[in-house]
Amino acid sequence: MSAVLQAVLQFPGAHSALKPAGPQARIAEGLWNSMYATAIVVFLLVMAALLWAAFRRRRAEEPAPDPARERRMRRVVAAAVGITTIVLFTFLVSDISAGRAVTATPGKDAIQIIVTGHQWWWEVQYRDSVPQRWVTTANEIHVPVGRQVAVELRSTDVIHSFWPPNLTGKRDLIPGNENSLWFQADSAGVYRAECAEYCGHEHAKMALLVVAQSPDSFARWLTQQRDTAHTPADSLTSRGQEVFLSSACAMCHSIAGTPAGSRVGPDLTHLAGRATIAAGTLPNTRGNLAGWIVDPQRIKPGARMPPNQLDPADLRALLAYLETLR
Amino acid sequence: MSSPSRSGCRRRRELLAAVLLAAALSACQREDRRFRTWPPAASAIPAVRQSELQPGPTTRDLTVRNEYGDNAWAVSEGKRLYNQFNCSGCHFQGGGGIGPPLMDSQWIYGSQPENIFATIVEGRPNGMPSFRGKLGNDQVWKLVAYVRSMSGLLAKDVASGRNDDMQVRSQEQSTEKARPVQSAVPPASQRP
Amino acid sequence: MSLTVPAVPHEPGRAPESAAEVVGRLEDTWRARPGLRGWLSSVDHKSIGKRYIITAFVFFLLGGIEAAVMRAQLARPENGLIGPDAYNQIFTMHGTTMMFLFAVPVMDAVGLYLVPLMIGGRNVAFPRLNAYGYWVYLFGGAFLYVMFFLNTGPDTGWFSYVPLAGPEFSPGKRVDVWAQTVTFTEISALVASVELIVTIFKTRAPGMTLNRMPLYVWSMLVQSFMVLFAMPWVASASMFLAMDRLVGTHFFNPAEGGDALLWQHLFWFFGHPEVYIIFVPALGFVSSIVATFTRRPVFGYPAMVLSMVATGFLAFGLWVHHMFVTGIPQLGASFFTAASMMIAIPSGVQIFCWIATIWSGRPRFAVPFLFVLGFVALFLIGGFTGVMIASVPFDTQVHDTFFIVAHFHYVLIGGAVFPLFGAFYYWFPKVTGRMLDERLGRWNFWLFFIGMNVTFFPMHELGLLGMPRRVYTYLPETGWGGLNLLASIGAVTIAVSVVVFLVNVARSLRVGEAAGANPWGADTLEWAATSPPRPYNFAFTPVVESREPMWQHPAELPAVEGLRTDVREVLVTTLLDAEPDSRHRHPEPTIWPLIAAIATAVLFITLIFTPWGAVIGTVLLFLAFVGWAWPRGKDHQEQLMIEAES
Amino acid sequence: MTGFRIVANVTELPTTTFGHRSPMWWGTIGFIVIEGSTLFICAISYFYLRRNFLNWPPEGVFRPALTVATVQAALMVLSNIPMAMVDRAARRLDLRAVRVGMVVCTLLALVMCVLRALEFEALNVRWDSNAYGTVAWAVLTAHATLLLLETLESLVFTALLFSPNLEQRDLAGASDNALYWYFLTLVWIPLYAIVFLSPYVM
Repeated sequence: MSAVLQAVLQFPGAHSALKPAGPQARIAEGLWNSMYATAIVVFLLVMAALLWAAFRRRRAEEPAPDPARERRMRRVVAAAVGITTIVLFTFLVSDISAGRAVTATPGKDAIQIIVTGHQWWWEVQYRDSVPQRWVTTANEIHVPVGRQVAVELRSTDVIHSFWPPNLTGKRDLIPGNENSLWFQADSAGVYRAECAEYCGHEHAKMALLVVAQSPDSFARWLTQQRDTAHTPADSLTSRGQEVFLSSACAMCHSIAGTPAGSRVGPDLTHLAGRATIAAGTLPNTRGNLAGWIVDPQRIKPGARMPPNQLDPADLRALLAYLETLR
Repeated sequence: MSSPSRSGCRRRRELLAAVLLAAALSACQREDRRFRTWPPAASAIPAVRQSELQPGPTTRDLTVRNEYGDNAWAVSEGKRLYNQFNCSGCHFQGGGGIGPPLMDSQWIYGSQPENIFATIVEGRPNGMPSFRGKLGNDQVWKLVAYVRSMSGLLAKDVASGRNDDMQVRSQEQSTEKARPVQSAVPPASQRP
Repeated sequence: MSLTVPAVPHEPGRAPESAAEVVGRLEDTWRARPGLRGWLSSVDHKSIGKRYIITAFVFFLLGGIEAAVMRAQLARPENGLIGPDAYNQIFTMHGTTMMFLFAVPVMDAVGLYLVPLMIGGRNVAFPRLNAYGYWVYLFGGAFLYVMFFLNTGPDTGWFSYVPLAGPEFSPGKRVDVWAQTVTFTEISALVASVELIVTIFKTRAPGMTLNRMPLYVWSMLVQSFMVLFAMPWVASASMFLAMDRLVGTHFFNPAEGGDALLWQHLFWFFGHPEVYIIFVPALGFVSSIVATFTRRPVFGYPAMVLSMVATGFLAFGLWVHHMFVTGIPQLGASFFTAASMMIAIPSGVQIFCWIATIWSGRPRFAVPFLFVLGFVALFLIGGFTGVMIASVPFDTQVHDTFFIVAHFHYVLIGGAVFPLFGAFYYWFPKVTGRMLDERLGRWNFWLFFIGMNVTFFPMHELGLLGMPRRVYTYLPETGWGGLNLLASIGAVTIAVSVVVFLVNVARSLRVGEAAGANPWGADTLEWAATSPPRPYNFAFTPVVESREPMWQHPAELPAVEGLRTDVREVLVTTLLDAEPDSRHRHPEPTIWPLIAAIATAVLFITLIFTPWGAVIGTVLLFLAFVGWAWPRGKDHQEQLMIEAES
Repeated sequence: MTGFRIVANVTELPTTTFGHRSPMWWGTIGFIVIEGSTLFICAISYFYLRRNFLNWPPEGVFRPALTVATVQAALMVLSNIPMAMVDRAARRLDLRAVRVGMVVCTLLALVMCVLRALEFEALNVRWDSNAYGTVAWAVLTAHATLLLLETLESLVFTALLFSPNLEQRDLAGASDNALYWYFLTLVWIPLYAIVFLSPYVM
């Protein structure tokens, strides 16, 4: 049924438990398919029995409780309960074995990522034995296809939940309790993860993209992310950097290679390389960026980004500068 | 048409309506989450006088009313900003250290909202930096509201509860109101 | 100076009083007091029960309006009807209203109305406590809604997870309002459960052994025990939360050794049984309706009773399945998976028994029976998804998505609200003396049934397609718009069906066909009373000799005489075999329960604003209970006796 | 309407019953279950939060002082003797003995309330210092609330015993009150062990 509905309604599949692209999601989908099929069969059987019981043709004068018939009914009911128990037990066994497979610990060569939930955005950090090579980004995870990714989940404020349905089930980010999960993308693509635990005003607009790419391009991406931001080359962008550093921007955001180093909001060192802004809410275009900077509360009411009334020229310069942060 | 008893009844009803409305408005003010509107007072930085001398006839300044002082959400936002912008780096959690304490009754540059606003925006000698241009007026007013709550200057149902942090001071909503006193320097006991 | 048992006013060999005489004196003794004050001091389980039902239904309508607003907002992507702040308050109000102010209270309310009638009693065991429970509930609900209209409605969900609901992330008084409302409703639910347990244990008609109790009475007994063991958890949890928020305790502050997961354990240890607390009475409705409309006793009485009891026990072993994504160890999770699947077995037993009953009976397709058939279909779907989400790997996919929203609406609307509507149609003639209209009833049923499926079936799909719960909007690119629009159209259908029901009630109250004492030809004792019943329920306490007393003796019930008629007196029987054991004084109508409830409300509401509220409230409450407990000395017979002896 | 056929007469039945024959006794059991659960939940929370600490009490916090609390615990156990006497006297409808016993027990309850106030001091920690303090206060406060309510109830009931409006069936109330008292005082023993003794062993 779901396949039919999907075909009719043309859903995109970047955020769907029914289009698995990783081992755990595939196991969950397998469970769903088998349970769904069983449920349909059982539902039809029980409803048929009910409707037959209700509407069957009756002889004019049937004796009400007839002992022999009651005994027969007892046998039928007992058999039905027995079958129910067997079906449930089968579910239980298959579920437990599936659970084992899903929670198996990741291998040693898994990529380690730390995801920290904030109201209402995701901080992402790739650690390395050399602290200078740490990479901090936001609202976007890049992973190589076919390799396990171990994610450490933390929260600095309230409970969030990390959930890329195409790849794996969700896991909560609970302050004071460290959690972790792992996943693996089997095919290249962009998968969406929505926050799945109610976390306040903008719970609806707290998404993250998982970009699965070939190992080569992932390696290139990671190297590039380790760079600090380029020094502005022309007068417009250097004016933009000045605006950034002298206005409220620098109070919350950091750009590696500049004095801006605050960790309150997302790291912007490679902002222009990301696909979205405002935690998966808007495509990262110049117009959207301008709207977000000037009046963020129209887009995400309650978000922590304050409105910025910039002089039009300054805004233009700032945008030009931000666009250089590849 | 309107007999005395009926008009009396109506008056009572009006009175009731007025009381209910007042209750509603006060609750609204405490509970509002205004994401986009700014308090009127935030439209311009009030010029707070640094000197007693003034030209022409002696006039008094209009006190600026910070509506965020009646709004629990704005106060808690102020508390968040206080920690995020590292006010606690100098003032700690109100007990003072490098900067003067904020949870006592002693005020060097005045306890009125506009005084605190000026202190944050203009900065003060001996270490208080100026945040002009770094913060939106809106954020400053939230900070002002929170700073006042630290010494019990706001209503208790507006002031914040404890944070999910280490316990270093009793929560703002349990702080007894301390009558503000003008003082040139912090009292000796709290000087570092 | 020891006291002796008083001489009983009994003359051996006296001719039995005529029934008319007894009824005349009972009418005098049990008459309701006139005027507003009389109304406020009523302790009759029927008037309290009716108020309770109507109040709960008003909350159902309010919760429904909130649901409609949410469906309007979600009908299309990036809708600007309401913003996140309003939406969050509304979805919290919807959940809180439906769970705490509608579902549990309405089940208690119907039970408090019906149980004494069904067991042949005159009233509940503690009538004043009953009145107190109602007033506390009314004040709690009214308080929540007044605060909501003052923009102080809670906005952290009906589950109020910390730290979001804690002092740092929920400033102001919104969550305190939630916590106190919960406390109010817990008090009333606990009071009702003690009330029902003791009523069922001690005031059954002579001869109604446990083995002859109607299945509905069994269901209320199981439900009451569940309330007794489940509600203290949420009452304690909400108290902890209030303390964290008001006086700065650290129950849930990880930095000082508190724990956010403690809240979830406490909440769900209540929250899971809560679902069954709502569902088990519905099983009782279904059994009553099935028996009456198939004209035979429900098949497998012992199996039905045992499966209800088993449901009651198992319900306490499932709470962790609400926490599968918090990172609990796999072995523990497997235990809860097993328990969650096992609870489907008793439900299966019941459904099979009902089908057997229907098969071997002679069904009449009146509206109550239609609602039962609808119940079976919807509850099956809810039950299947329930078994699915007991599986950890699958649950991690659909947890906190619209799949869960679909699941529990199938369970709660299909499993509890459909039987409840069936019960409304079934017992309406008993309560009002008039029948509800069948034709409108059919419209009501079919619109509700279709609307329910159109609203909630697409939500399964939405959940699998990744739509999380509790979102005030969604982006157009997600592609969730079509199914959401469909769900919103279904919500309109449900709203229309509820309007049809209201019209039906309003019309039938005025021009409905007059119902006799037993319009459906049913089997249980409440149908022996007049419709509506007199304040004393039965002129004589009936004696029960089988599970279906009204089928056994349709014309003339055996009964006992000898209870005093000059004062309110009720018969107390033994727990297991219901043998007559003692005569028990029934309190007169009194205003004190209302005053005590006002004092309780003052205590809880002022506590939000000042710790002194505890002192003020306790003093008021103390005064109220002194007034309540102080004897009025109405009955000289007993009093003189004790004075003579001392 | 269905008619009635009289098959028995209940006039001879008593109007005053004790123990499980009385509905009020069952009501009291119901409230004992509710309040017992509440105390149990506080105790569970105590052990749940214990897991978050290396030391218990956490470093820098003194252990609770034992003197007052131990006296209190002993008093609670011993108070069951006069209360059991009240219970028995009520069952044999001995009004004078019930009066004397209830006066004694009410005075004992007042003493316990005073001791309880001192016990809070003896915890040596504030409720808002850390989760240890919080949960210790919670256990103590939950029980203190019940103690306070029971004291007030005993006061009212004792006054009632001297009222001219007293009826025979009110004596059954003395028995139910005794049942609640047994619960209230005996449940304190494990709670005392948890709050005051366990910091010395955990």
